[in-house]
Amino acid sequence: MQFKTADLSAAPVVLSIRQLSVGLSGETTKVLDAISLDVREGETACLVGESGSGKSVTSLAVMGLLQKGSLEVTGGEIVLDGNDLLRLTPSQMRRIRAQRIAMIFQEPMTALNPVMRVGEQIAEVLKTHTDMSAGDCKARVLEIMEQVHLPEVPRIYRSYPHQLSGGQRQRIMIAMALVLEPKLLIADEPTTALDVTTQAQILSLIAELQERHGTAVLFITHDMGVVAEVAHTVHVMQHGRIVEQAPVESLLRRPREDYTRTLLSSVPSLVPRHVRAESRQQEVLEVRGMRKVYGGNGWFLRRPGTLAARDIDFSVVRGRTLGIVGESGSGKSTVARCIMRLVDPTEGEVRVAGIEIARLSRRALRPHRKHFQVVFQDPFRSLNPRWTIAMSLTEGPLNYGMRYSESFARAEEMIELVGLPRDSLHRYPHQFSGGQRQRIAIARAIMMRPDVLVADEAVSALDVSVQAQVLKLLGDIQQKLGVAILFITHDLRVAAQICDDVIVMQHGAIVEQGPAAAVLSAPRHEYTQQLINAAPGRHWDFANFRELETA
Amino acid sequence: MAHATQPASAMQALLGALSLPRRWRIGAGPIIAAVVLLVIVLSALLAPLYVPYDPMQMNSLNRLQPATADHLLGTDQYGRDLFSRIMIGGRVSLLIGVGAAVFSVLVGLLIGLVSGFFRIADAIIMRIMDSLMAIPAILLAIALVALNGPSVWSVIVAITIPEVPRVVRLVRSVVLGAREEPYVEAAIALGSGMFGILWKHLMPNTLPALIVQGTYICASAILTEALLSFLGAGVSTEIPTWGNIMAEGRTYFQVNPGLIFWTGAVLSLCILSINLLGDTARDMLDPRLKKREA
Amino acid sequence: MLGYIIRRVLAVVPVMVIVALFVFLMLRLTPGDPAAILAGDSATPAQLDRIRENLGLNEPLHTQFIGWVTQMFRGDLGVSLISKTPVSTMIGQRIWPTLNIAVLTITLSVLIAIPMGVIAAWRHRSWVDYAVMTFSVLGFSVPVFVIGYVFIQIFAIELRWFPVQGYMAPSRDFVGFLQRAVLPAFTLATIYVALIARMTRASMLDVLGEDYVRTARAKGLRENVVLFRHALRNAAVPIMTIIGTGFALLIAGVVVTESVFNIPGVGRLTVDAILARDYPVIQAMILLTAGLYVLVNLVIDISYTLIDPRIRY
Amino acid sequence: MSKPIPTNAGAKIAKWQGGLAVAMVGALSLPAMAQTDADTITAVMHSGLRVLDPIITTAHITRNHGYMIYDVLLASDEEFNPQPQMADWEVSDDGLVYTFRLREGLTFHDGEPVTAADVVASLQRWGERDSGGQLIFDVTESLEASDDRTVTWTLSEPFAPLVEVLAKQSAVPPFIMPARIAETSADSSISEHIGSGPFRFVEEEYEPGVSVTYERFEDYVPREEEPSWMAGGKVVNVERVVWTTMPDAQTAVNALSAGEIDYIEQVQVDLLPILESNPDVVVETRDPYGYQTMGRLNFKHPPFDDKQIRQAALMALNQEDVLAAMMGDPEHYEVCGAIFGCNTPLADDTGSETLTGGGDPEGARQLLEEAGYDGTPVVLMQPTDVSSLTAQPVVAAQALRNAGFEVDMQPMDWQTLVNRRASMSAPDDGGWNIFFTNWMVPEITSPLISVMLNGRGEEGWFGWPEDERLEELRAEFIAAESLEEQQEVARKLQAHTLDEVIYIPLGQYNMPQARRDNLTDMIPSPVPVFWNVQKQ
Repeated sequence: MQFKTADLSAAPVVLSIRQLSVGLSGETTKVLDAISLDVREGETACLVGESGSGKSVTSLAVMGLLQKGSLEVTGGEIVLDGNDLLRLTPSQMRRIRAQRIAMIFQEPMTALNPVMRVGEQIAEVLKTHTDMSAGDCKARVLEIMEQVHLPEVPRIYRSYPHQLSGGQRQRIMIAMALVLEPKLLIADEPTTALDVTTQAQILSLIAELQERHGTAVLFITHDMGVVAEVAHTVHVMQHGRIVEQAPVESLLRRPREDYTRTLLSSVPSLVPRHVRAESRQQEVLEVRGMRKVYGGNGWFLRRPGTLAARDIDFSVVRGRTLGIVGESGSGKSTVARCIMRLVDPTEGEVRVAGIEIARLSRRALRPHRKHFQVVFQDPFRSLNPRWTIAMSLTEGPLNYGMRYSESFARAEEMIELVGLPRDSLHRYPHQFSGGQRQRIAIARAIMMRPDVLVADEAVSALDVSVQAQVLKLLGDIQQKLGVAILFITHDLRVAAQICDDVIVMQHGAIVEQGPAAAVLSAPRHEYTQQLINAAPGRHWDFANFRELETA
Repeated sequence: MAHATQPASAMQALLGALSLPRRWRIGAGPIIAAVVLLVIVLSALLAPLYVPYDPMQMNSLNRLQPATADHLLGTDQYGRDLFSRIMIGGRVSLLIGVGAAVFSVLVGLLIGLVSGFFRIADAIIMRIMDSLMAIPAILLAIALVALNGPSVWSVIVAITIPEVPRVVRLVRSVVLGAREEPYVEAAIALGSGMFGILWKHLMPNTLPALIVQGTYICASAILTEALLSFLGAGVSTEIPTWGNIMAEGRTYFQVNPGLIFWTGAVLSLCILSINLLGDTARDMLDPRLKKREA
Repeated sequence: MLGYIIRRVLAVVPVMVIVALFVFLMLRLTPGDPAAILAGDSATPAQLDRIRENLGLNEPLHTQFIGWVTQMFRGDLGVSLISKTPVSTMIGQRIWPTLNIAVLTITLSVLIAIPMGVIAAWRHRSWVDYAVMTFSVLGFSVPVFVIGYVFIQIFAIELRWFPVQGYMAPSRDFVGFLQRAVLPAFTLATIYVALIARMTRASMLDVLGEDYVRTARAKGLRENVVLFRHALRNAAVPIMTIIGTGFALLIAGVVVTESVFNIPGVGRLTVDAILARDYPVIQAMILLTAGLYVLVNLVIDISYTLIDPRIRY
Repeated sequence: MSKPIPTNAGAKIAKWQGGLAVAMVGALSLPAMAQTDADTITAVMHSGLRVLDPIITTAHITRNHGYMIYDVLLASDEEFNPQPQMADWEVSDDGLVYTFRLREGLTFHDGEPVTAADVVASLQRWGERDSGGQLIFDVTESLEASDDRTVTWTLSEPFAPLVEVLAKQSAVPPFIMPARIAETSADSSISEHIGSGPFRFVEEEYEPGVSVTYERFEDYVPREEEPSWMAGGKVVNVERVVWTTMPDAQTAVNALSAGEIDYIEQVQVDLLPILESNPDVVVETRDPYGYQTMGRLNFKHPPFDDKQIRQAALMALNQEDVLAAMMGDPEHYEVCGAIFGCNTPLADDTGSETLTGGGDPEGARQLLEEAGYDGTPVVLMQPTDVSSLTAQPVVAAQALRNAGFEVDMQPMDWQTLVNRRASMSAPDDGGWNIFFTNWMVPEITSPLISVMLNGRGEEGWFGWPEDERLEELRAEFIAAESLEEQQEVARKLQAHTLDEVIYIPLGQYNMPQARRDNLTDMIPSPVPVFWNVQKQ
């Protein structure tokens, strides 16, 4: 593993945060509690932490963009080039932005104005802060767009954000941030919303530009892999405090604080789990020649539909986990929804516990629904907010004619099985955290004693530590109930940790299929290799604080 | 509340729908509005018990009097006591408001649920609703009152019919949105039938929006009643309503401005309160807004 | 795009057919007899029947409907039963006052309401916001004619700034038109401003929470640029929608305002026609307003594509 | 009322309004005070003009329109005496041949001269519509143009009041129009509006129900005599007369106060105080006779098919109550039991003692008992959208209930009422028992004019009394040769009408008019006319 090690102690400090505290307006709760950090010229300082740790608030405080009326700075200073930003007037601060500090955000789709051409959005920065003529402006914009390696620059200049890919949009954001060559670039989770291959490109772009301009970068992320790739120094945040600050290598090798250790230990390893013996049990889910085309019928004009999945063949046996891995748009969720019959497959067979369900009418399907259940990605939307947990849990069994007392008893059993107290049953979803809700969703699924459990990105929205717990829970449940799991994920690390077998999908088709160990350690297909190579920090074994042995 | 006694029932769904975050931030405005509305409603309901005059009793010697000790707010062109008429008139005006709100919400809910869930019905229903929406409500209402005669019920019906399409659209959009929610998909996976999902998951979802919409319809119905009366297509003047008191009084606006002013003030105050409460309800019930404030 | 417009225009056809059928049947079921209006108070039943025969009112309903629809397709709106004037002439005479006042009202409303809404959203929870919200609720709560009378009392009778009533064609005397149109337009605008300001505020509040607004601020843009160039355009779709649906509200207001200010417009024409059961006029007017409503909303729908490049059909 | 404009208004406003607003107000406000044109009269009439054919309808506004653009052969003066207008006349001694001779210089607005043929065609069309006209045509042997200027009307039997009928002011006067127009069927409206009257109809500026413009007809030759009602010289002193309608009485009053209009035909009594305080406005009674308000019972259905119960209804009512509720100020109404109107030549008040004397609920109660009234509800139709008819039903319902009637008051708009009153069905099956309406006094001054006094059952007016005696009395009236004889028959008619309760007269009232003080010399006739008027 090659870490960034340049000695920057001689480089001038660009940003110096001293004892910065931020609180909720009108309340005493501290969102940031006296944090201090420095960023030097040419340095990439990573701010790491789980959601709610205060890392984004820090970046917004530096930009002076804390939401008015809800958050306010209560103490400390933010010094940029010797000026305390907190003492500037709003119009002075406005001049600092983009010229001295620039920022890129997590969601390049939402961070760009959807109704303005991207070229104009970049040019707007120049028009606001410089006296350049329109022609010069445009030339400069085209130049910076070249620098961020955008293709067909004149065409993209005239494009709207929705006409560009995620990676291109993030490049536009970077171009916009760097067009005035600011001293400091704040990157707030700039690659989180991107596919792993795109992420790798963007990370290297940022590194390249940083090197060329000597920009100081404050890089905010939750992803230890990314940290390992980009950081010079790392600041670990928890509950609004910085708990540990260290150069990247020493932090990863020798974390001093417990929290850092836990955080690192929770990062799933890319090394596949130990191989479980091939089971001889019957196949409970079998998909043959499945194909799904969306749309394709208009009233007046027959339009071609979108081919979302084709030639899908696989099977899962009792007690084992099959992972479907792929980037966004690969068709993995379509496969899951077809199997759940939330959408109807266009062609092919789906057998669950021996019953062909692909062609059954909705009504005829209902008696068989209990055999296959699903857990969704978003823990905040997967439970009816107006129902108690008991109501959500007993809904299924009641549908199959179980008496209420009996199903309530089972609900008590299941809620304990997923590690929540019994009295949770009388509460409402909003009283639970995301991880807890995901446990409840799992409990609801296993209330039905299904043969197959489909987990559609079931841990993607969770912080790593919670993610690890939920993954463990799924494993335990599989152990106890022998359920087959179809695990849909974009995250190779997660797949490596939970799957016995893996399917890699691209453009709606399966490109590689086999035991997890084989596919992830020795990928045969070019695309699988790309995926694995792009995984940040893939040579580091975070949980054991050392290089991967196999690397 | 929902202990192991009853299976998920519509009642629970209803209660669940109303179980809101505990930290309601209610300013002074809505509380004042609630009090004002309560006073107006109670004084209208109890009016027969305390009004000093029979609101229909004419007295040609006492026409268009300004406010005096005898006649708290003066008299109208037939010498009838304005105070008594406004108080009694509130009963019918409020009845029209509440009636139109209840009917349009019920009818709209029914049609909207069907429309949001069954695609074939949807196409036809929405064309009819589009057509109804295209006809200006006030003209439709005047024609309907002309059709049925100027009774209280026909005014309620005339106000309800143009409101229904809006409720249908609202319900339909909530249903269409909620259909895609993971918890509804989970319910499908759990083997719940269409009607079960419609009734237990989707219908409760529409309630907050409907409660809010209902308050707005109530307010606008009271206002529409006034406009209909103004245009000569309202409830017969034998039954006083805020609308027809003002409609009759408009001729005498300069002789006795109280006829319009006092009635208009009570009416506006009432509608203002209802609208404020509707806004408050929306702010509390609309999760989108809540998220923004968080 | 062109395909979309054609499809949208075609979709208008069933709507208008349903409107036509609905209006026709509703009117024929309404008690009332145009012949009686025509003949006056002392006509005898036999005389009335002869007049009815002459007006074609004794034909079976479906014959009348088919006759009317074929007539409409030929572009002939028929002749008023009462005044014998061609309906197209009557509407032609009276639509301009209404349209002129309506256009003035919409212009005024948009000019007033949008800045109001934007500022309220920008200064969310400040006194400006509360003032705007209070005004917008108030605007919904006071009957249009009360506002009209209050305006007349204050501005026409007490202050004598404007005439009490009347209408002047802008082509004849533009200043005269404005003098007479200002009060009705403001009266009508009250509710419209309330509506638009409210929607602008809500929509802006949504948009101001968006990432690209934060981006715009992070670029160091001035607040007015952020608000009007970045946020408002993104908030425009719901605002446009409400302007379109509010058009129906405007029609209701016009009917009343025309009475209060004695403007010879189509609102009064329609109400009078309903009260006189002048079927051809009512039918034509309801079809016309319905068509206008549909058209306005069609134009607004299509204009979404200009505002928001993401919307493609 | 008319507060002076504060001189520093502009400065005051500037303090609280933006510059734009000030500019706008400044630019707009000053000319707002402009007065109407010096040679145009802008008049607000009691109703919008929608029907232009004065023969097909009895609507007052259309009749008024008729007097503007058409001329009549004969016209009655303020003494109710027929006078020559377009023509003078001679009667043969046997009373069977009437000869009318058109005066010189009569021209239609299209430039054609008025000929005897035009007169004949016009009279024939009128005769098909007007009830008085019908009576004359019943006894007509021939009506022809003897030459260009002479019309000869030959009767089969004498019809003494022929000239009175031709000269009548209401409801359908025989207006003279060109023959080609008068040949239109009497059941269809005419489509050209050309007369020979003192004003010309300006078609391009006509907006049905809103406004109608008349221009002085240059070629009109007025008679030499002084004007008296519709008779005498019609000298026009202004260039244009514009009639407009204002749906809102308040608006009209404000407009007159502000000088935006010149004249209001009828001012609601309650709005008078606003005008009376204005020195530039004159409020006056133009027409000394005014209106009669009345109620009509349905003879076809119980309970009013029973004479005693009809009488009970009459007894229960009290004119004073009705009139006070309608008009308020006693200065503007008059209790009057005469079916032909008070102060008219045929006036008589036999049988109206209870009506004018405060009602007799007790007597009514007794009569009801005697008649064995079984509590059948009386369906009383109440129009909700005609302001002059809203009070009567309310007051009457109260009075009838006091006398022991069951009253089912059914509100409806005037259109529904007009439709429903034509229904001969039972009251609970879409029919009715009572409704109310108003007449101008000249419309009821004679049994030949008053449509209520028709005893021909279903051929007659709504309510359909079948009453041979009534028809006999009408025939007797036609035969009467002198005023005294006519008065004698009228007394009998009065007594019979109130005894049978053919209808219930509820008294007379007046609608004052208002004008700017620079508008003078209006003729005090029931029909508002714009000749003779001066605008200074």
